[in-house]
Amino acid sequence: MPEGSSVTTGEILDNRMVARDHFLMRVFLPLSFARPLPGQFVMVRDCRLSGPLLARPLSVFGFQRRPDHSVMELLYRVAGRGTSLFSRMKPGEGLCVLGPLGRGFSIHADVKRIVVVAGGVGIAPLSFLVDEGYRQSPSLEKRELRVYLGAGTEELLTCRERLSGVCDLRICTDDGSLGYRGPVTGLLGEELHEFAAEDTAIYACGPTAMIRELGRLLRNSPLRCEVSLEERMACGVGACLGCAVAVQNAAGRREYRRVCHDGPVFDLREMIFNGS
Amino acid sequence: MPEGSSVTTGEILDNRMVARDHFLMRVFLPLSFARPLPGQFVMVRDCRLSGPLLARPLSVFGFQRRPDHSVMELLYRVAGRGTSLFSRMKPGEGLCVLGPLGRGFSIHADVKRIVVVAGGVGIAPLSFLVDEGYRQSPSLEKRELRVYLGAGTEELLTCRERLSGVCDLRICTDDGSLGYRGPVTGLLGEELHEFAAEDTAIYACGPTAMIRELGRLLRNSPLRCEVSLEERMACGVGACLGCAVAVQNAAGRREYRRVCHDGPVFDLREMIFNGS
Amino acid sequence: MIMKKETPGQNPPDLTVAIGGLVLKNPVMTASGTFGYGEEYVPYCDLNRLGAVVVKGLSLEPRLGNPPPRIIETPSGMLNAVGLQNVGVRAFLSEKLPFLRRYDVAVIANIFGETVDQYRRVAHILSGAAGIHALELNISCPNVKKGGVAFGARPEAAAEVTANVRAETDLPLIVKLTPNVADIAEIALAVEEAGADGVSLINTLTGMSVDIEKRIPHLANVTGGLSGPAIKPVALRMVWQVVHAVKIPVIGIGGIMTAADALEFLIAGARAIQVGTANFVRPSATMEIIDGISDYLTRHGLGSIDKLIGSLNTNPSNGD
Amino acid sequence: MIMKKETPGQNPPDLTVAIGGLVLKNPVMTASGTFGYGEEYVPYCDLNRLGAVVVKGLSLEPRLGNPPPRIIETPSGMLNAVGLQNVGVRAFLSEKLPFLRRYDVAVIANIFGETVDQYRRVAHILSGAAGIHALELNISCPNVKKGGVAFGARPEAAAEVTANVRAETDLPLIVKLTPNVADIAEIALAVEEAGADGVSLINTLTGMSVDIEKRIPHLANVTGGLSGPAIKPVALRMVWQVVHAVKIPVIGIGGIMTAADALEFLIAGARAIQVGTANFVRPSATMEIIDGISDYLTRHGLGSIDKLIGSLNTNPSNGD
Ligand SMILES: Cc1cc2nc3c(=O)[nH]c(=O)nc-3n(C[C@H](O)[C@H](O)[C@H](O)COP(=O)(O)OP(=O)(O)OC[C@H]3O[C@@H](n4cnc5c(N)ncnc54)[C@H](O)[C@@H]3O)c2cc1C
Ligand SMILES: Cc1cc2nc3c(=O)[nH]c(=O)nc-3n(C[C@H](O)[C@H](O)[C@H](O)COP(=O)(O)OP(=O)(O)OC[C@H]3O[C@@H](n4cnc5c(N)ncnc54)[C@H](O)[C@@H]3O)c2cc1C
Ligand SMILES: Cc1cc2nc3c(=O)[nH]c(=O)nc-3n(C[C@H](O)[C@H](O)[C@H](O)COP(=O)(O)O)c2cc1C
Ligand SMILES: Cc1cc2nc3c(=O)[nH]c(=O)nc-3n(C[C@H](O)[C@H](O)[C@H](O)COP(=O)(O)O)c2cc1C
Ligand code: FES
Ligand code: FES
Repeated sequence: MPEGSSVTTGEILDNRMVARDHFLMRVFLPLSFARPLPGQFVMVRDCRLSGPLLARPLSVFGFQRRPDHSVMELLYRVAGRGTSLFSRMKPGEGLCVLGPLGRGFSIHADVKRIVVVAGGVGIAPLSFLVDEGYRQSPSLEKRELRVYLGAGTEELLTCRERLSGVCDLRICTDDGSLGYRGPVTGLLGEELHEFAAEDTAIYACGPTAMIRELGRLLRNSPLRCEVSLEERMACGVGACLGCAVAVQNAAGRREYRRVCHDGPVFDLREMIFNGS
Repeated sequence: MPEGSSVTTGEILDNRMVARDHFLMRVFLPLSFARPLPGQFVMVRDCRLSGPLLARPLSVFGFQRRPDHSVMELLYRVAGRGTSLFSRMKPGEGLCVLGPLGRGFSIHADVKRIVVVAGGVGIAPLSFLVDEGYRQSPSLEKRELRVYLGAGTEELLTCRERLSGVCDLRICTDDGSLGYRGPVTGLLGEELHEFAAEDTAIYACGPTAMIRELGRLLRNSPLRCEVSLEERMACGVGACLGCAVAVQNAAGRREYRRVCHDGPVFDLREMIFNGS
Repeated sequence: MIMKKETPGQNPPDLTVAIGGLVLKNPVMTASGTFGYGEEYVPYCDLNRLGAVVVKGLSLEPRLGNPPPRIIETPSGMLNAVGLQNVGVRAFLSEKLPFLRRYDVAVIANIFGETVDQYRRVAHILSGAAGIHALELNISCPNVKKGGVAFGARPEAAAEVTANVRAETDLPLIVKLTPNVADIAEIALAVEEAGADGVSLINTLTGMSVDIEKRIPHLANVTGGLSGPAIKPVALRMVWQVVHAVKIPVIGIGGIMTAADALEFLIAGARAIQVGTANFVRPSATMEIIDGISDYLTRHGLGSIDKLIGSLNTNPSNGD
Repeated sequence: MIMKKETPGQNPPDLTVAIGGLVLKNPVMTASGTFGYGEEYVPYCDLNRLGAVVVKGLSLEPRLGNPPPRIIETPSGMLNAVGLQNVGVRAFLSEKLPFLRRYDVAVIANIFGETVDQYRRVAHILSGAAGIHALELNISCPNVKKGGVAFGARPEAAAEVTANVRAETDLPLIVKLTPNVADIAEIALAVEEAGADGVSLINTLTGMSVDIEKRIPHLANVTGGLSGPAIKPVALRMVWQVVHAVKIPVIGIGGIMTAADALEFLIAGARAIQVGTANFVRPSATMEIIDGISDYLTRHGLGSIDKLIGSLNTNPSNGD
């Protein structure tokens, strides 16, 4: 378990729709809640236990420390029963938060060029990476930051304001309603030749199909790429072995890692994709 | 099933604590919801299906018809998971209402003296009986109306304002914090000699122990007494046979009746009590 | 969640299914013991739209049933120990069936006996009556002392009662199986060989609940039958196993609350489904389920339910 | 709901229980497979306060486990098909046990084999190691192709594996039973006769869940084990049946989320209980359960838990 993880009762400060099916929740937390690293996540549930049995994993999207408390931001898409219940929670209600959990993104000192590839709500951990890892540290100001942000259609896009101005933002929509017409991996593929392995790091999060396509794109490329994965979780702390993902270990053999504990961030090169 | 029963989505108008553990909920209903008779009940649940599986039976405590809608009042005591969830529901939220259900109290034209015996939240259907059956019909104004209202202690008493003025109210508390010290059946027993079988009808609702004691008190008395019973319910409409209560049928044989469909109001004389 | 997507001008999908010789307008039935004799739900539910109504279990003589309390809620489920209280098969025919016959709906009589002979006699009486479309043999009720589950737990006993009733009736014969066994497929095979036209499963799982304050069981009968969403995963697994073991139609039962639940069973291979506890929670559940199945087929471009039944792909080459 | 009522100056009730030769400071253990090897829960839970930690099932050789997806939520429960992924018994001893030995808690090793011989060899290796307080034989895991449930479903097979392990070890021996049988008491009796010091039950009920949009099973393994509150009524019924069938201690497992749930099992006769799925939902569940049991005993004036265990009155002469 990561340092300083705990079970905490947070209080919802606000919870509003920011795009079709997408909500931004701000949660008041005591200072005892440890500062999360970009890429880490929390397991959350309605404190009243009236919803689904299991907590749901959500990436930390933002985190601000105040003199006497902290505020955590969560960006989520309504995908099913749990998230739909979250979307109906009101300010003042209690949110049970387990975390911060997992292994976040590696932040490299030698990197000049940061390339972020986000599909849909996959922007959540990446936006926090931009915030914490790169934007807020002044010594890193001169880095180039490019963000490929994709969604099905314009209405589903989030974080445009947050990101524009702080990075070179390239928007892609499947239907071409804004920016490049096609998946993020399409535009990335066209522009991949601009990046050199020595000074570039790629960070990605998004639907499985996107991660798989990224794997294909970078198969023969020396570019380093870290991906944040999603898998159904029960415990979030490495105990249930429910969130297995197949990787190739150092000896080249297939084995299962726990997304919650060994990830959620993995080196793209370790991944074994389904059907292969 | 009673005439005009339906499944309706009501909207909570307000829902506030009126005594320790006791809440009064007012529900907005469309005019399609049939006018309930005193003693009838409704099966209610949170429309979001986030609570317990089964709806909970609650007696109609009040009902007002307005030009374009109706308002139903429910008085409930927090007893467990379902009612505790009700107590946290907020104005504007949807309440699924199945009803009105069951057979209510019989209202006799020849009766001069109405005696109501209520233990705890058992006052709910009885207060509605007072409202609808007797208080509101002007031709019956001259009837004598006596209400024995009992509770563990003063703080648990409800309906005092509603009833005082319209009836001869006799309060009993187990600890003597207000009125007679002891159970309602204690005071009733002392005053039973005041009533004559020809012109009196007794209506009762309360905990099983109270109903049993009433059975004992009236065993050799010719006084007519109707009691509203409680039993765990699943369907509320007579289909599941879950809410059985043992009665003696006309032939003197033991059989089971459905509280939801054959009751909840029964003639006290039919009842067979546990352990007998 | 199933969204209604209107495709104007398109024909509604064909929902007809057949169980033995019995053709149903759609695969949605009400489960025995959860829908009374139909009357109780008339204000909330259009009986004419149902695939079939399975009535409360009938025995040769009227039965008093178990003492209360008979039910208790459990997490996502309920326990019941009604004990097969019923008016008896003759009173059913004279007092209850005439009402049901007013509707254009298949009536399936669920029957129960303490001995093979009782099963046989109930079946005989019902076979002579007009307006009964099929029999469902309850060899799986856990809440009675004699009979019931005793027949359902062993393949030989299950086959014996099935064969005896088979000899007595020409009505389509469905045998309802208990989940309280190690290998339900074995029992299903035995009753198929003994002449059943279909099997329905599952009946309730035996369970218990304790009142910790009084230190007594919540049910007077101590144990009861668990039904509702809690048992759905077990029911679905058993249906899937039985579908792969027998050739006769399988009717899926257990925790079906919504069209999505019903679709899980149909995709796993059930030819029809029964809705039980859901009737208590939402009396219009069956109506919503019929509409939901129809919408799903339309949305997926499936013209008939046959295309859906058993379409589960258990070996997806490229899932995620 | 259990209210904390402080009775100053009163001694806390005695929670000690014994399973075979093993004395536990309280009856609350963590269930195998739901608490990792203990480490994972250290930030949330004081291991020193637990009655025992039952570690994830151990096999002779490391096991890869099943492909994902391995879990899916169901109404008030979850299905898992982890497939007994584990580091193997030797790596457990060298890499995991030393950590647990830092705590003052009984460690129970849950073991699993594909053959009787494998069970025997795992038991042998563990018996030689310091810091193992008891063995729990998993003859009930439904998520593996060979072994596991095959041993748990038939009394003869269950007795055989028990007797073989018994011959190999002096450690207290608990046999964990599967609920996927017709008569669990029969299996419990068989393992008691074969030398078990206790039985624990239930393991998961086999279940299934279907993704209706993709028409594939939600689990790559198709079926999985159902755990959580949904199964509590079934677990409690089986515990009650087994308590009346055997003389050895019974450990209750299945859907225990709160002290109230644990108390139901204890009142029904379980000597101890295990908390599984609840750890995922509230990592501090075991701590709250220990406190809750203690408060209940105090509130009811019971000085020791022995007074509570098996105190269920199934024949209340004068209910409510
Ligand atoms: C480490 C991690 C971080 C995540 N961060 C975010 C985030 O910041 N914002 C966000 O919107 N979502 C995030 N997710 C996904 C989110 O957890 C799921 O969408 C959510 O659990 C779905 O729950 P539900 O009850 O609404 O849907 P369900 O009804 O449980 O399922 C709806 C659909 O979502 C899929 N699903 C269920 N659980 C997961 C899961 N754990 N991961 C992926 N898919 C799942 C199901 O297979 C199904 O197709 C994250 C997941 C992980 C593992
Ligand atoms: C016809 C009828 C009318 C009723 N009217 C009212 C009313 O107007 N106001 C009110 O406060 N209560 C009323 N009740 C009782 C009310 O239904 C129960 O208190 C409620 O269902 C408890 O639900 P719960 O989930 O809060 O408690 P649970 O957690 O289900 O149970 C808590 C306790 O209440 C008992 N209980 C559960 N269900 C019932 C039930 N149906 N009847 C009696 N006891 C039960 C349980 O045995 C347990 O001891 C009525 C009951 C019936 C049958
Ligand atoms: C209150 C109640 C009474 C029942 N009575 C019968 C019965 O008489 N005969 C029978 O075969 N099944 C009976 N059942 C079982 C149901 O028909 C059904 O098999 C079971 O409830 C599982 O389905 P469900 O989860 O949809 O309720 C009864 C179930 C309940 C809840
Ligand atoms: C994810 C998971 C993994 C499990 N692994 C094991 C195991 O390795 N060995 C075992 O005997 N039981 C295993 N079980 C079963 C539990 O120990 C327990 O018997 C079951 O989950 C019922 O208890 P619960 O409802 O409290 O979870 C596992 C359960 C779960 C949920
Ligand atoms: S969610 Fe339990 S191990 Fe990852
Ligand atoms: S609650 Fe179903 S018959 Fe009364």
